[in-house]
Amino acid sequence: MLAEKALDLLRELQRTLDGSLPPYNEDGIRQILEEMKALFEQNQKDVSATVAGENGLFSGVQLRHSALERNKRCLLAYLYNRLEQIKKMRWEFGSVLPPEVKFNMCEQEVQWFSKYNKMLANYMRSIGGEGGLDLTQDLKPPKTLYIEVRCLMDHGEFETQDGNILLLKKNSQHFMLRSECEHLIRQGILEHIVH
Amino acid sequence: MSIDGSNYFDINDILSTQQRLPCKVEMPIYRLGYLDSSSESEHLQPGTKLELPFWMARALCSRKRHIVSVDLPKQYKEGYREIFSADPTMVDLHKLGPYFYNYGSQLLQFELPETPDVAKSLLQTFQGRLRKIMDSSQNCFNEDTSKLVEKLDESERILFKEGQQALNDFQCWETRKTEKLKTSEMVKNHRKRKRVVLEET
Amino acid sequence: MADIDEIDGVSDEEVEALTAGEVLQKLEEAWLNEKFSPELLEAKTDLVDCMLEQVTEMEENIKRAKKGDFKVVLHRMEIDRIRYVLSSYLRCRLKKIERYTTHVLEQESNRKEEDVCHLSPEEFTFAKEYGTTMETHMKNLVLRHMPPNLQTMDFKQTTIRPNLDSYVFLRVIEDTDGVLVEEETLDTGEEIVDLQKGDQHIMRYKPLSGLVMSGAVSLI
Amino acid sequence: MDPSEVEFLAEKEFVTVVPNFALDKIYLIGGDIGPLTPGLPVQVPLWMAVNLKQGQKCRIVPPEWMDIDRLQDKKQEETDSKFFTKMPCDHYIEVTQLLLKSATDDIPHADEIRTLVKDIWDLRIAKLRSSIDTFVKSDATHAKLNFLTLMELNTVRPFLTKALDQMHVLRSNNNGRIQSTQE
Repeated sequence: MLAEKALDLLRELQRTLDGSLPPYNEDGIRQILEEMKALFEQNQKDVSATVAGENGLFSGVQLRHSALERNKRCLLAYLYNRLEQIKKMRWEFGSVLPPEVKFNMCEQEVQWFSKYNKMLANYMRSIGGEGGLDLTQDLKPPKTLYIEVRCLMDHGEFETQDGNILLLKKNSQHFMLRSECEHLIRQGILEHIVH
Repeated sequence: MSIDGSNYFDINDILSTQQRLPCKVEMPIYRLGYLDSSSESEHLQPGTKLELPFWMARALCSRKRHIVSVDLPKQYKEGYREIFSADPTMVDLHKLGPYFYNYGSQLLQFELPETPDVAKSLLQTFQGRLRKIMDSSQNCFNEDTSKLVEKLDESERILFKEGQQALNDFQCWETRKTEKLKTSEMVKNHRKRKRVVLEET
Repeated sequence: MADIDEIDGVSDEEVEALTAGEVLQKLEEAWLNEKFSPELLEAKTDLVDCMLEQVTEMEENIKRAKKGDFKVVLHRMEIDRIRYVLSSYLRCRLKKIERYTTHVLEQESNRKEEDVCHLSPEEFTFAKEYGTTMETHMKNLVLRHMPPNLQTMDFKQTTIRPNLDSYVFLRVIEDTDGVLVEEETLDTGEEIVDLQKGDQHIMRYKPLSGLVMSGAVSLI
Repeated sequence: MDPSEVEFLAEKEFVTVVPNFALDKIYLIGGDIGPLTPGLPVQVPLWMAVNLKQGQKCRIVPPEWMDIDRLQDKKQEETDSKFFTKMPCDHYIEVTQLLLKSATDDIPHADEIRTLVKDIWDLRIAKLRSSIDTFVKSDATHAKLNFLTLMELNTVRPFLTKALDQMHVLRSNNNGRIQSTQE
């Protein structure tokens, strides 16, 4: 059926949008582009035949054109929704994506991600003149100034705003400024201990 | 039912417009006979009846163009409409096409004689089922809520999830769970998948 | 009272001496309006810049304070709260800019000179870059491989626009009569409502758009 | 909006505390506070009161409405009234939650207060749900929601607004404005 492959491409993407990114389906896309090429060429034949006097070909041209538009919409939606997922990962993982995720991205997606990183960083730095504002921080309303945390893994030294150095060894516990360790908790390096 | 104005990139909108409806060919369509699996003819001859996806039927049947004529899928016809109005809460709308309301709304573009009745039926059916969805979304998830969810169409399931999420968020707040800063969901899922992969190799 | 001399820069309120507390109050209102409005509202650049200035200034003072001065703890906590409002507000706007990029840029280019802009200069730069990068991505990967008449993005189709018919909760700040809640339709007449100060309503956003901008109602 | 953000707004409410230490006037960005004098009641924002209490630096004076008899009457009033009644505080459940968590020893009959407030909350949420059902089934396209607090509105917001958004589309279908699709 026309534009069936394009739909399978999207169904496959929707099945795995639980937070991971499936591999970029290069062959799927190539096959869809080939289907579009064939449809277009058939339409061109019908158009030139009509110019040469044949009639009744218009309905076929119209049908194939709707299939071309459909294929185009599916391809663009496939790329768009993958970028949405990659963008979400920028906010969840940070500016460096884990290798397993990068492995599933095509070259142009990797480039898009680094461009997005740059424009986001530039924008955040430009907020309000001085040092800007890191919008990937302060994701939840602040409760207390300091919080107690435990290290889930060795993470080496950490210099705090007040200038003292903490050694983040596995299972060591610390009393830190919430604003300084929020991102380490989100990355799964520290665990917030609540009494 | 995409939350924004019709959204070109919305996968649900694309899937919902894939659904098929009964069509009848009005003008010959050459070299596309293969679309009708029940005949070997090279072309589609006028009078042929076949099911086409909505996106295609929409391009071939409009005020401007009448290459095919269309008919409502059975779940939007009078027989079913009577069942819905009798007791909307009992009907399995997921089976009748997972995007029942979205697809039904789009079918109205064909301006068939039954369009006003279909439009009314869609609204009344939705209104009739809403209380049950709201109440069950406020109870904790058990086997009869899951039985109910199975019968909900995709947009109703989104509503059910919204209700459950709001209840869950409130309970986490009430029990002070929200005070604990947590690892991001994606990072957690990613770690789980990595550990699973390591265990398998 | 830490007074702010006049707030310069384009802002719809008349330029007036606002106290820091009043600026913070206005920023919180702008934050909630932005959170619940489907569309990108006016850019409150002056409120954001002013608040960030206040925070930076306060952080300087704290550095000079004596060790163990308990007031430092209280100031730092307030700064955490203000920074939360600022970043949540700007994040909310950024999400709308990323979702409705073409629509927002189109609206901005149609805006007349004297109207207040809905994108701050920095947001405008980000929006343009984000839009072009997306379009280039689509072109490189698929569009240029498509048949000739399909190789461009048809923005009439692909532009995602905010759903102005979304339902919102609101509180009335100033009495406003004759609000057209529902236009006339085939079988229902038009509906006019008088909004009384202090009342709370739920209705579609569209008739409220101007009232939110003017401050006559605030979204809750 | 997450309930923790509603609580964040509730923390701007002022409460009375009795500090046990001295601190001169604090020029916060949001306004001036204090000075704090040991033993002298003073008004501070809730976020500050909770933190001072956690640091054992003050005693919190419960708001007058957080009293068994007054809450008993309010519960009765709410039960008897078909409509929502005005609550003594716009953030009654958040203030109760925060004070009972961090300053239970300062609140007489803390457990009865907790139960009474929860009963009032449950009463109002149930009333809210049935008024939503009536509203949805009627042809009304807007409604007045006076006396509902932000946390109450917040718990029904996602469900109610999305349900009404969908109803608007289905109604527009009836009035001839049909949802156009892409192709």
